[in-house]
Amino acid sequence: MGLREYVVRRIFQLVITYWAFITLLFVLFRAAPGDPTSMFVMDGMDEESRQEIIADLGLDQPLYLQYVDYMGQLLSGSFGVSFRYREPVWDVLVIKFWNTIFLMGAAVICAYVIGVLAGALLGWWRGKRAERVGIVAGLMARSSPEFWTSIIVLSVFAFWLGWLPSGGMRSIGAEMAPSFSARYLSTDFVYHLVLPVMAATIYYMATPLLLMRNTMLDVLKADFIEIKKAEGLSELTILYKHAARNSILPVVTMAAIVTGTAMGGSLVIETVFNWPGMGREMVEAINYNDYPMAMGAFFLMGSVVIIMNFVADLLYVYLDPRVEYK
Amino acid sequence: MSKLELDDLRTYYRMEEGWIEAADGVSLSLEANETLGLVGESGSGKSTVAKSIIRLLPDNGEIVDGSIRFDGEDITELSKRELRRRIRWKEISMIPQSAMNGFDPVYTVGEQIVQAIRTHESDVSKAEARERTKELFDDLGLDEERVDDYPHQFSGGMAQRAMIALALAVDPSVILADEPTTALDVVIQDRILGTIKEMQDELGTAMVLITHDMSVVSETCDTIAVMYGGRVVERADAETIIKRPKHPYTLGLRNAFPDITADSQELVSIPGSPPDLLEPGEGCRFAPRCPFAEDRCWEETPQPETHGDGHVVECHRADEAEYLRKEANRPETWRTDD
Amino acid sequence: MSRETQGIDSMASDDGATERIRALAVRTWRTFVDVFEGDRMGQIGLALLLIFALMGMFGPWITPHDPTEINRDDDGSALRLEAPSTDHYFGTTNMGRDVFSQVIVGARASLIVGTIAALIAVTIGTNIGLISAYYGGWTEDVLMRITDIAYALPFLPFVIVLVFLLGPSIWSIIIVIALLLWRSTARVVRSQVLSHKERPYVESARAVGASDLRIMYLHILPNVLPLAFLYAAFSVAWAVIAEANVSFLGFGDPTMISWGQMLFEAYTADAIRFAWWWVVPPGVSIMLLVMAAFFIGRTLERVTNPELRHAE
Amino acid sequence: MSDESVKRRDVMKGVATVAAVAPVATAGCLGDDDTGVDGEPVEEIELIVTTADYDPVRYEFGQLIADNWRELGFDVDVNPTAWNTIVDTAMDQQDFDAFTLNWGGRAERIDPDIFCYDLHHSSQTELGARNQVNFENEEYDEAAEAQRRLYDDEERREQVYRCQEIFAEEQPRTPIANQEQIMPYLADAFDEVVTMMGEGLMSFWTAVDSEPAGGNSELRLGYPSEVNNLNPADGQATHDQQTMRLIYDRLMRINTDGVAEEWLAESVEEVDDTTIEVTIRDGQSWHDGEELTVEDVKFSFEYLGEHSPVLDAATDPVEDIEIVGDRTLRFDLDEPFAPFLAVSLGQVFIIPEHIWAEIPDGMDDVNSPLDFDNPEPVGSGPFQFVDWQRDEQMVLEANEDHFNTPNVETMIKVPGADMSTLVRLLEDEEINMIGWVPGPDTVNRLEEDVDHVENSSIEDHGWYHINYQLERPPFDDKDVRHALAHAIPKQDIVDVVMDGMGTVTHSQIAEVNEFWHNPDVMEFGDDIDRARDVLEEAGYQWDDDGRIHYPAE
Repeated sequence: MGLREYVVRRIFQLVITYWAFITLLFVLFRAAPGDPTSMFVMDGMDEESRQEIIADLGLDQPLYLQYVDYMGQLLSGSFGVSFRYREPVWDVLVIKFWNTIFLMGAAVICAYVIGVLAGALLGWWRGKRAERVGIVAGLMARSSPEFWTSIIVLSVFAFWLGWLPSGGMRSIGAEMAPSFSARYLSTDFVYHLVLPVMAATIYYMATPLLLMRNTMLDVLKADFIEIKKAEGLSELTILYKHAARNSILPVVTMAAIVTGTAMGGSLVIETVFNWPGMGREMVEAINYNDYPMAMGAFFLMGSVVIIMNFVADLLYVYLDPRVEYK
Repeated sequence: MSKLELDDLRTYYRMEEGWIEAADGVSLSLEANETLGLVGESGSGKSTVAKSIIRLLPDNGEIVDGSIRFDGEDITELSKRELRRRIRWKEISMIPQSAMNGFDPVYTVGEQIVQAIRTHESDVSKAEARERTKELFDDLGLDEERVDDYPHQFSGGMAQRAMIALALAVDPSVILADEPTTALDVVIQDRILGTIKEMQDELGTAMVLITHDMSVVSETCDTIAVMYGGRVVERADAETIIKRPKHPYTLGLRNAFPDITADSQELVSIPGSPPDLLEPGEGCRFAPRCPFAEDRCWEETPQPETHGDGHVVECHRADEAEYLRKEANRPETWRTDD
Repeated sequence: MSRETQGIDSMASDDGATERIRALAVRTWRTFVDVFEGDRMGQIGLALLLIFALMGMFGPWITPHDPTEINRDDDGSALRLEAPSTDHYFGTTNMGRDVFSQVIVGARASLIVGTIAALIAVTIGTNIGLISAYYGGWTEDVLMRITDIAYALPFLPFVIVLVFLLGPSIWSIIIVIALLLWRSTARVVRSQVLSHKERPYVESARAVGASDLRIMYLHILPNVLPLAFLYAAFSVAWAVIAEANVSFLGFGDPTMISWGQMLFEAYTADAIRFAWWWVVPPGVSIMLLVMAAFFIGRTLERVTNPELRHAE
Repeated sequence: MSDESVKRRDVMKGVATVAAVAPVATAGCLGDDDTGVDGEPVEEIELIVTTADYDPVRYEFGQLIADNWRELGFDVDVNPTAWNTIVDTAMDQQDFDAFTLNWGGRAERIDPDIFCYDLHHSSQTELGARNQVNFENEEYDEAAEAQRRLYDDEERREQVYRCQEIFAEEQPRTPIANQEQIMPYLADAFDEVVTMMGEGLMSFWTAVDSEPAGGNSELRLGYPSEVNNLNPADGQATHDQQTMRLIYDRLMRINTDGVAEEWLAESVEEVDDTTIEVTIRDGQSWHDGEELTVEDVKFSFEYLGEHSPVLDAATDPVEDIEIVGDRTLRFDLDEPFAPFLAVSLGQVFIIPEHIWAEIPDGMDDVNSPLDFDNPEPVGSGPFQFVDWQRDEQMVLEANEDHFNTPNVETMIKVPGADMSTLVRLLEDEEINMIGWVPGPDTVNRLEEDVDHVENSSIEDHGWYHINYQLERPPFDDKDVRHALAHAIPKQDIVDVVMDGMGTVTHSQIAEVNEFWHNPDVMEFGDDIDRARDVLEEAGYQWDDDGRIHYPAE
């Protein structure tokens, strides 16, 4: 099978997966109890008004009509209007999406860079005390849920040392930068980014670290490593240019899964660090029964995962010249 | 002064249960341009010897005694750094058993040879190194264009040629060839061995050819050393070993391969399995499998003794060689009771 | 040939089945013992798990205080945020509840979620892997597409949405976690079964006319069980973390004390700033329990992958 | 009184029938000899409380109450329930035995009408309405209706007092406590901080009248959730309204004393019982520079009356609006409605006709006014909208042309994911005020350890209470309600659960709401022995296990 055919087939699978995912979303949220008005009953709304709002949101329509509506909306690139914000979901999420991507993207990249490099080193140090310590540290990091690492880094770097801000994405009152790049490249932004990224990195690092070490053990047994040593190459060259490069395939495939975990982790990290992202929005949307918003956030998170899976598959082909397209 | 001289080399592996005496008192020497065949079953310690020379022992392996002299200098004393910069590949390179696995699968063969050249000759530019690689390919009968191919795109034989190109890339004085042809079919084996020989003559490189295959060494080598259970049981020039071996193990090995002598038509293998080298204690290590073993063979370790011109044998009954040879030619000798 | 390459099966006849399974059990048990004997981390994992299991089982009887009771001093006012003392080993919460007792009782929620969710997930995953690999064709296509879709769902958001829909109870948390967690088991079991499917013992079983079910569950399954155990250990770890996350976000079972819930309460009461004793014990407990599962998993990995046994 | 007792007897008969039918089959073995009492055991009581994370106070006092009730021999099952579910089942479907609730003290609720009429009048008992407990009492209804008709505050107060008396005597709900609203701010940032009952630092007057200290010109107000939207027709959430009232004016405002005073209206005159004449201030303009006219006011009442579900109730009494002068208009009411000034004029936003007349018809993709997200609200209020980055900050700027220009130049509203992130921001001096009550422990810590933070404090007129489903036994028996109320450890709840930051209450009108609060009603609570006596006198009995039984027939 040629590369092109492989890609086409993979895209076809992508479409199927997407459709199933979207339908599942619909089913999930329409089965949900409560409606968006229940949060505000105590604020002074009466029953008649509630019914009015429910009708206004189209929630009194038969389910199949709602489904058709929903698919039509999605195809035209709309997530509908937020029950809570009265604003198109996409308009709200487009900003938060990037906020989350910058946060979790930075975390996953840091986790991968550190995890892969350190994991390779652990493999190289097979049998040494340092390896043992590294493994235990890795397992410890992986055993600490994000909120726990968040609480720890927060206590140390924000409360105790006072080096870094304890939350938020920007200093309050700062003028809102008009351009995309100015928003995300300012020192203020980076200053606020460090702590949540650190908390997330500690957790996500463990997977590439341990996986890298495991595959390294296999690769290090390969003949060519011995030859490279015999060639007189430096240890660093062998470790990173050859051994690590050969071990990275499964780790790359795992990236899609780590990204998925990170999307979920954004719920926790963003809540603890008061980060205006998609994850926090999603938690709030659920609490407020704002289904279009929760669906939109869920959809975007799922999309990131689906696309990462797709990219990982293609990357796999690129990274391993031996791979056959099947 | 020999190019490479091993004196009483002892390389052991540390295990939880004790030491594995993988190479136990190995003495060998190799002159410039000479080819030494190191023959033995798997587990005989021949690979351990090769790995000791280039110091690629696993973490639990240790040269506990003896010396390895290269141009008179004991390279067991060298630091890793010196070893890497002065000895490895520049002086001693190697050809592994399976060339396909000897190359990193994710880089082209050319890239890897260029890297080897530039590691040791830092003044060579990438382009120059690439030119040299192409020349080597040409010399070895490979299409120049194939330097840009990945290892998996080569056939076994071609990969082995490419490996030879890699081994010769920085013009070493010794090549350790560890079973360089076992993975290939017979016709290609011959061709590859021919090529190696040719290149070796042309460049004046010495070679240690490690194999379990008597027929290979008989054609290629100047001298042959036969290893069993971590010891060199017999060594001499090729002709002597082929025609007039004295050690029962060599006799047995001879029977296991065709075309070495016309004497025996039937291929007979040596019954039993290689010895356990975990602290083996006294006694000849071949005794359990030797059809000629006597009581003393079980009790005393035979020491190397020279019989004639450089013919060194470790056997209590080496003096009875004529008789042993005759007996050994009879297949029944090697049959066990069942 | 080693056991791993050959498959634990040479008899295809009916009368051998029970005996074979008994032999397999004995052998597997021995391997487990062997592997754990040589592995400090695995032993630590088992020890920790045992401690937590005891806490989970006997928690309500061994707590020094009722974990939901508001402790008061002599004049009736609540002992709020008492630092650790001999009376309250881990101090008290802002409502004067005994943290130590809560930690002990909290083990139960984590253990229930961890073990049951993992069990369900691995059962589903193993079956899907087994069936899809064994039958191949469209069965495999469909099942693997479903697995792909399961992989497309971001774990925590999915769990939270579903727990919200099903109502916040420990059982819905378990079901929802299991509903996604099977995916990794399905994939690895499938690839393992694919390799077993072609082996001689399966062929011969088929030759003597064993039914598909029989071949799948009596012949192939025992060979992939160690792998299933391994994934069960990992699943326990993931499930415990998931439960903690769900509770921390406030979607946990409100009628049950769990470590995640304790941390959530401590966090929202801002206790990180003034009552470390309320924050550290549940956090460390989660970490230790999950670590125990990972340690055990690592050791089990050597049962399934003998190469690793020699590598270290 | 006699009507009531008749009714109760009917209900009791019903219960007795049920009780007689159900256990008849087992009567033989479960006979009186076994239990030593005659009546049937009282049913299990399910006490629904919020989850600990939604509101720890309600969750906690639910447990304390249950403990005491159990001591009385009741079988109590405490059921922490998600807020959504409470709304659906308990509040909408009225499907509950007892549940805990808190009416927050909003400025509009200082007027006693909602707590007297909406919550307890017998006309409000249908599903979804606010008299979920099904309290029906003719005498009470009379008083509740009367207070609506009386424009004279003194006369009206008498009726409000009467409502409170009957309410206390009947105990359809047991008030427990008013929370003390302690909200922190940065001491250095303000010379004077204005606070208000029920709303604390979230009040309108805090934003407008607080005096910033030299060098500071900003009010940075943190709140633990984000504004949903700034659509004056929507505004379901209190927080939305609290934000919009800074941008949009109202004709009246409720001042810090809880009294409605003229705001955009220059004068308000009761022409007669059902006619109110309002004259608006001269020379007011919208934030976009357009002049604010009396037509805008008329439009606002009509438009919001038609489209806004939330302001529906406020505009309901209005039958007709008539413009009678350049700045004057008349509201004709269907019937006399005393709370009109506070509840209606004080609540309906005045919105610009030149913008809202186009909505939804002039917009693409907007089907109803509720769908409009109103991205750049134009009002006439003391603050004008500048910018909003959702979940980061909302920037408002003082309207220099307003008749009551705020003392700060800028107001930044900062949402937090939760209280702890806000307290962190306050300590880091990123914000200088929080409009929500932190937990007691945080309050103590801020008080003791953090020098630059000060706490403002005021009582809430909102009330924590417990509701009984009067249609279900045993709550249909007033004696039981009395006993249950006596058994509630109100003081303990304030001391332990609220760490002293609250006040025990016995009425639906809080003490802090001085003018309307009736200090002289029946008091319950903190007396288990009395509770037992009440039950005993009513003929209830306890079996050997201590379980309570209905009186013998």
